[in-house]
Amino acid sequence: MRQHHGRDLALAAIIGLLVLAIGLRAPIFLTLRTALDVVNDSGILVLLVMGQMLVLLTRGVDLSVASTLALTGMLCAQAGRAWPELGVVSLMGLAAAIGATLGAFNGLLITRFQLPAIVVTLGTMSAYRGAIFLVSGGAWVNEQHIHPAIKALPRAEWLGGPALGWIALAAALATAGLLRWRREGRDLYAYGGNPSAAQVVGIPVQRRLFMAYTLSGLLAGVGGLLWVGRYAIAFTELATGYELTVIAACVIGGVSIAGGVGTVTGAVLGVAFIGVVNGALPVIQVSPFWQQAIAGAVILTSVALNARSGRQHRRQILAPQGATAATVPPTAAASTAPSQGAPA
Amino acid sequence: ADKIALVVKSLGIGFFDAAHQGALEAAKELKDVEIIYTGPAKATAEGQIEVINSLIAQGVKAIIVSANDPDALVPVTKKAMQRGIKVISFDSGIRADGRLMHLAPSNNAMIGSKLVAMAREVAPKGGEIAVLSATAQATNQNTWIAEMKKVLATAGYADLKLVSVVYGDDQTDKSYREAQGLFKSHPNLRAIVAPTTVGVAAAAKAVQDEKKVGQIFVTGLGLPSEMAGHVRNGAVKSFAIWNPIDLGYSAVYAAHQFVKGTAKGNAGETLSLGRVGKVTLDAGKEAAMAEPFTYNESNVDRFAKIF
Amino acid sequence: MNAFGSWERVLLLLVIAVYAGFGLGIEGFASPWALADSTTNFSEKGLLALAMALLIIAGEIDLSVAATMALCSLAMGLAHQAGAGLPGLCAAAVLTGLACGALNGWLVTRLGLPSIVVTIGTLSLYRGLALVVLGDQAITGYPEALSALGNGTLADWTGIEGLILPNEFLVWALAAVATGVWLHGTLYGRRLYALGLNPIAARFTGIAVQRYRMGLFLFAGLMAALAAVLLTGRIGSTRPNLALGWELDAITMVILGGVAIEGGRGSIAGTCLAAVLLGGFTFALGMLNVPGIVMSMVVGGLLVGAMVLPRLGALRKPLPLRAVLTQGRFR
Amino acid sequence: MNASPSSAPAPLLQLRGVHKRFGPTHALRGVDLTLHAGQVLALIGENGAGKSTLVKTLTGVHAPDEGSLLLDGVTLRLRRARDATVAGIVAVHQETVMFEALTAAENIFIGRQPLAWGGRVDWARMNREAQAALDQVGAGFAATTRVAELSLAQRHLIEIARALSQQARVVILDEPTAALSQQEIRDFYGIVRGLKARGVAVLFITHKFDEIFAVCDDYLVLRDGASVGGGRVAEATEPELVRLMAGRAIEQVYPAVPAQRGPVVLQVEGLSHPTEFQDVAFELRQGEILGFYGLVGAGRSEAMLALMGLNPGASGHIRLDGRPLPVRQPADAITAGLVLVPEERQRQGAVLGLSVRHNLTLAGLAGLCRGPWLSRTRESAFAQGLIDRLRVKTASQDTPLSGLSGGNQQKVVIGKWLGLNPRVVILDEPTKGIDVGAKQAVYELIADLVAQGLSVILVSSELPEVMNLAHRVVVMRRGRLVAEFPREGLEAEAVVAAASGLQAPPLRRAA
Ligand SMILES: Nc1ncnc2c1ncn2[C@@H]1O[C@H](COP(=O)(O)OP(=O)(O)OP(=O)(O)O)[C@@H](O)[C@H]1O
Ligand SMILES: Nc1ncnc2c1ncn2[C@@H]1O[C@H](COP(=O)(O)OP(=O)(O)OP(=O)(O)O)[C@@H](O)[C@H]1O
Ligand SMILES: [Mg+2]
Ligand SMILES: [Mg+2]
Repeated sequence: MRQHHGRDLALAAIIGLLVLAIGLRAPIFLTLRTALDVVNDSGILVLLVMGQMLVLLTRGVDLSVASTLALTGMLCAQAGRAWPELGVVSLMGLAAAIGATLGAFNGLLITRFQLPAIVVTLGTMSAYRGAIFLVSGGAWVNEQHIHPAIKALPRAEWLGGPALGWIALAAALATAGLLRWRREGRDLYAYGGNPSAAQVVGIPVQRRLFMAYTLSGLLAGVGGLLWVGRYAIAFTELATGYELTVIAACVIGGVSIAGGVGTVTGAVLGVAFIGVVNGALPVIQVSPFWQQAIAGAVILTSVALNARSGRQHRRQILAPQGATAATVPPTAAASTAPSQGAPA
Repeated sequence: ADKIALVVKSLGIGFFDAAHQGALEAAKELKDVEIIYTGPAKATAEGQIEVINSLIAQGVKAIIVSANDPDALVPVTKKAMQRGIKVISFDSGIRADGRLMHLAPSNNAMIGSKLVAMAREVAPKGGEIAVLSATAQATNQNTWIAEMKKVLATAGYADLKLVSVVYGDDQTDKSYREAQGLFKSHPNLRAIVAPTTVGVAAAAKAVQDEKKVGQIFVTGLGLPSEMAGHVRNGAVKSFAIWNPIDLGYSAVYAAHQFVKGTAKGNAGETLSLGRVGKVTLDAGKEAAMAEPFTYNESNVDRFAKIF
Repeated sequence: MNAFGSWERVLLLLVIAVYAGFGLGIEGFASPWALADSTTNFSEKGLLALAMALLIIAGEIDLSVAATMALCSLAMGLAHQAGAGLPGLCAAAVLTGLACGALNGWLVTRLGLPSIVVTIGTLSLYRGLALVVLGDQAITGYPEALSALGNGTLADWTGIEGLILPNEFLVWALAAVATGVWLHGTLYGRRLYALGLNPIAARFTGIAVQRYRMGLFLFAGLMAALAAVLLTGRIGSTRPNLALGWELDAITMVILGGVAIEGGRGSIAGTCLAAVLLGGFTFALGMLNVPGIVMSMVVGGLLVGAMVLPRLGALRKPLPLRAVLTQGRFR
Repeated sequence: MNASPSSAPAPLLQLRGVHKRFGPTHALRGVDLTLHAGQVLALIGENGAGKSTLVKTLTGVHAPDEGSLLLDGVTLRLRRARDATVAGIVAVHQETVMFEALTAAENIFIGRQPLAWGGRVDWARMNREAQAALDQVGAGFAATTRVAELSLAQRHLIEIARALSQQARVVILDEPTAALSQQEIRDFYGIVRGLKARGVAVLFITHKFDEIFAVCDDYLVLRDGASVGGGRVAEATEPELVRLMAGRAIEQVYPAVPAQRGPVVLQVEGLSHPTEFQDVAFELRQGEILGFYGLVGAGRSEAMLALMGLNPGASGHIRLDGRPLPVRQPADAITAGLVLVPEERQRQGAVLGLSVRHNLTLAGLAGLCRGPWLSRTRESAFAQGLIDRLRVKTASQDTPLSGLSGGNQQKVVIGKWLGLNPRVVILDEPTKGIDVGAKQAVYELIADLVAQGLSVILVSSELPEVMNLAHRVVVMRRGRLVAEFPREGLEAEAVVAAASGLQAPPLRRAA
């Protein structure tokens, strides 16, 4: 874990420098307003990244998050339109339940049938997306039909801070707590580090995997409700391709695709990095055509740096430098101390 | 009944759904017409080609398409025409050699000047305006932006300054972020012109969330049903759109005349479009319908119920 | 490792069932014209799938293939603007494809990065570069020769009327046979399986692991270039969003074809059958006017179903298909 | 056929008629076993006899197809690994079961961490208790150390500490000493005796006879999945055990090695690596076996990898038949006739998912092809030849290698090189974890090879092996060659002393 601190600090420093550099070009970027925008913009991403991180820790991947988000968002928007009397709590509960169900379905396929996660979620990514079209008939749910409670939620201010920020913080803290203080969380690290060993020491592997996918779905579902509220619209193509952003944030944040490695701090920093870059590009008026290329370059650089820092140090078999001088080298010892007697 | 296919950029877009309504209306009037409403999963030319291939195999009588790429569809629509299928484009056109006619919802110059006029309405004393477009490749968007620039260059608009063109890729979150970016980089911004339905809604939402209602106005092309809320809360004073129902309706009428052989697709030819009236093909075998219709507080709620 | 195992047999039955079923059920599906057209639904994607199959068998993956196609097409566009003819266009595409593959390969072999992460990055990068260069423009007006290549059929150059198989299909079929023979008939192919199953042991056995990996990424670049030439010829236009999302279609073909995502198992025959199956199936759904998004939903379900079904059989007591299915590659 | 201890009333653990099949393999055929409190029972048998499978059924990893398990005379059904732990049956498995990214303490308590209020993991208590368990097994490192930083032997200690800390009533040790040094093994005996004294029943699986005689009370022999004999260790002799295991008598474990040696084949000079070894230099003659002895972690394996071009960062000069041999990658060495049977069989040597045939032909594939084309007939003939020659126990050539027992896997891994007719074979711990019968086969193979004029480098941590086979023995310690002994007059004490650095004997070059 100690190595990770170094990595997180480096990433935080890079983000800091980036903010300063952007601020030099466009001072408006250094305002509180911008900070709030970045927080608001990153809030939903944090939710999804937390879920994805749990899954990545188990050597899996959840490609269906964006579709889960959109399907849940659409269903909640429709529920809100159909039953205006629903309150924010029940809507939130509904979103969590729908998301968790979709995630659990992934988990079921993966654990019950022992299928590779990447294939299962690739399939459900299309399937959930298609389901949105089926339930909505391709029609949009427009601003005036979005339930006011849904719309109000992402814009609310709690304790003087943006609600999205608080929700993201809560999700991050809950995930951190799970990973640090609960057996279930520790088991995820163990399973990701060595799946067969986890089986042998008696970790209920299937249940843990199921949990990871269910939580990923649940968080994506809540994210869907917030997304629909924030942009006040729901339609089939909502958040297409967002799963790549989610995975990119994890990767930049040092969560290993190979499983077993990653911290909440790192992942949140990964989100912050993406948030800053996304927020800055329009402000410093980089040609919009450059944005995607820059995103790709950032991902590549960060994984390359990751690999560099994470490379296993090899063991030191030879006595370390200083020590060699103290112990007489064997050849020298042999020539200076023949009296110790030859074998035989 | 003759099968006439309406191929749209991708399914799930309110504008095209409304056009579908109009098409159905026309089919009902024409009696012996059956409408197939279809489109690819993603708004790409490759997807539309697959769709058109299967329409050819079905033996439809006519294909009406809104193209994701004016050139890419030409080979396949040529193939369709060789096999006796009448192909016309509507909304977003195909290159002239790949279709019999193009029915433009409105003419590009009209749209350009309409957009500028609406911007002028919220910035009577001049000021900075910006454009929030869809994807950088969208042909119609780019044509309209070019037309806007032409109008802005004329004498009466010297005080309206187009400071930026940004692209929201027809994604809600990106459009929203681009709008926020505009607020920051152009503190004196007066209006955002978004000639795309996703963009105009997202920008209006951003204005509202950033509490800039009354300071920055959003205008552009949008559907009444999608924009009604934003007009009510003041982020949008007015916006425009041609009538998609009429567009779909007219396209089917036009296609039907090709199927019946009464239209040939020669320059100067006049086609009758049922209740909408008549259009005449210009040299490029294009026909434009009317100027876009403007919606504001006074009429938006009425139309929101329709499309 | 088997070139034609039990899963391939199941696929073959499914292909026959789909074509026979829809041929009888949908008027016009069985016409030669429709069948020829239906091949365009999978031919270019099938080229990507061939490379993807090799990569996945060897334990790698390339998500950037479709983005590479966009970049190849862009290179063709630039070459065209510089006045190059057909050979020049092809050369530009191939060089670009190889360059993209080489960058992927370099990042994977030199820096030791997992290919899934690398190619998520290069997917963005390559598409982004196409966007940077093209911006809001499209490149069109390609020479007639290219269009003839992309829209021609066997009849055009053999002169025999009625041979309406599209060039795309022919190129794909040839590439498939060559790849299949290489994978299943030569020692190189065998080594690929060893590499996918245990790269460390493979290296200890003297197999030049990194060279194979690099070669596979180059091959993926080459196939992307080939697909780009054909597609650009077919549609006569280059845009940054060319072939958007095709990498997923290619992966779907490969997985449905019985290649194990964790590497070391699968066949080219399976991949090809899956390509034909998906192509025919989507074409038929298209003729039934099923919306594209629903189609991709069905394909997604098919992908999961194809993997679940054999296991359902294994969990419950004997199902009729069980014997065939459980011996398949999904174990 | 039960091991019956002298004085014990009710058995603690009983297995009755346990059967287990893996597809066509009948791994256990009605095994009976009785274990009493305070008894140390040696479970022995050839590779593939079913020992590890038995352990896995005892610990809930595999469910038996037939038969029952009784604890305190009560039938117990183990559905998962947890159930066994809860019942007090814990195992130290043959493969290390470790989580490298976690600390030693977490590795000991994974899945059963002590909890504080609210179900929180109680880290402080966990670290404390883990430290106590580690101290008990004499591990000299902190419980908060990450496993990635620990050596193989230290990892084994963690596993043992894990078993100890579970308040186990039955402890199963599946070849626990395979990776331990001499000193650590002696400490380990102390631990086993401590368990026995506390009334814990111990099931001890090993291929080393000295261990059986050192710590076990009784023995039970498995052959082909069935128990074929048992009794008190005190009354048994080594040849008897061997006969029971193999079903035949094995008189001579170590074959006679021809004494004559030819000219120098391989010359290594100044082989160095920044952190791992320095100035390794030796010569190898034709028909010679050169023993490389040292304690685990001495750097022998690393040096051998460097010879094969598998250790980036290493430098040095290699000459084969007097000509410089630039080795940049394994293929260079292999084409020149230098091959390596690596230490970590499963990770480095075997392609478990590939069939036996394809593993055997993997290295020599080019020679079995017509041009680039594979030839099925040549391949299977070649594979069958090796299977017969090495007596590989496999259902068929098409069985995946994962379906073979450890020893048979090792035979396949060695076998794949033989078709290449190499000049020099490096064997790194070739008999790690394989039974006497298989060991003897490997030794005979080695003798065979040198008789045919090949040269062998035998890296081994088993002193008897090195002493009985090698023409010369070199000793490595902490990355350096520290001594060299000719075969005649070789003394175990001197070799061990050199390896452990107790004294520094003079470096003698045997001509
Ligand atoms: N998971 C499995 N699948 C198929 N066959 C297996 C499996 N595990 C063990 N076997 C087979 O069961 C038999 C017994 O193997 P086991 O590992 O128990 O032997 P062992 O006595 O522990 O040998 P060793 O001393 O080499 O460790 C072998 O023939 C082996 O091939
Ligand atoms: N700290 C460690 N971390 C990981 N692996 C280790 C560690 N210590 C030892 N090993 C493993 O033990 C093996 C033996 O180490 P090394 O090659 O340095 O010494 P050796 O003299 O060859 O010992 P051996 O008797 O095991 O062959 C290595 O190949 C390595 O896989
Ligand atoms: Mg064993
Ligand atoms: Mg070693």
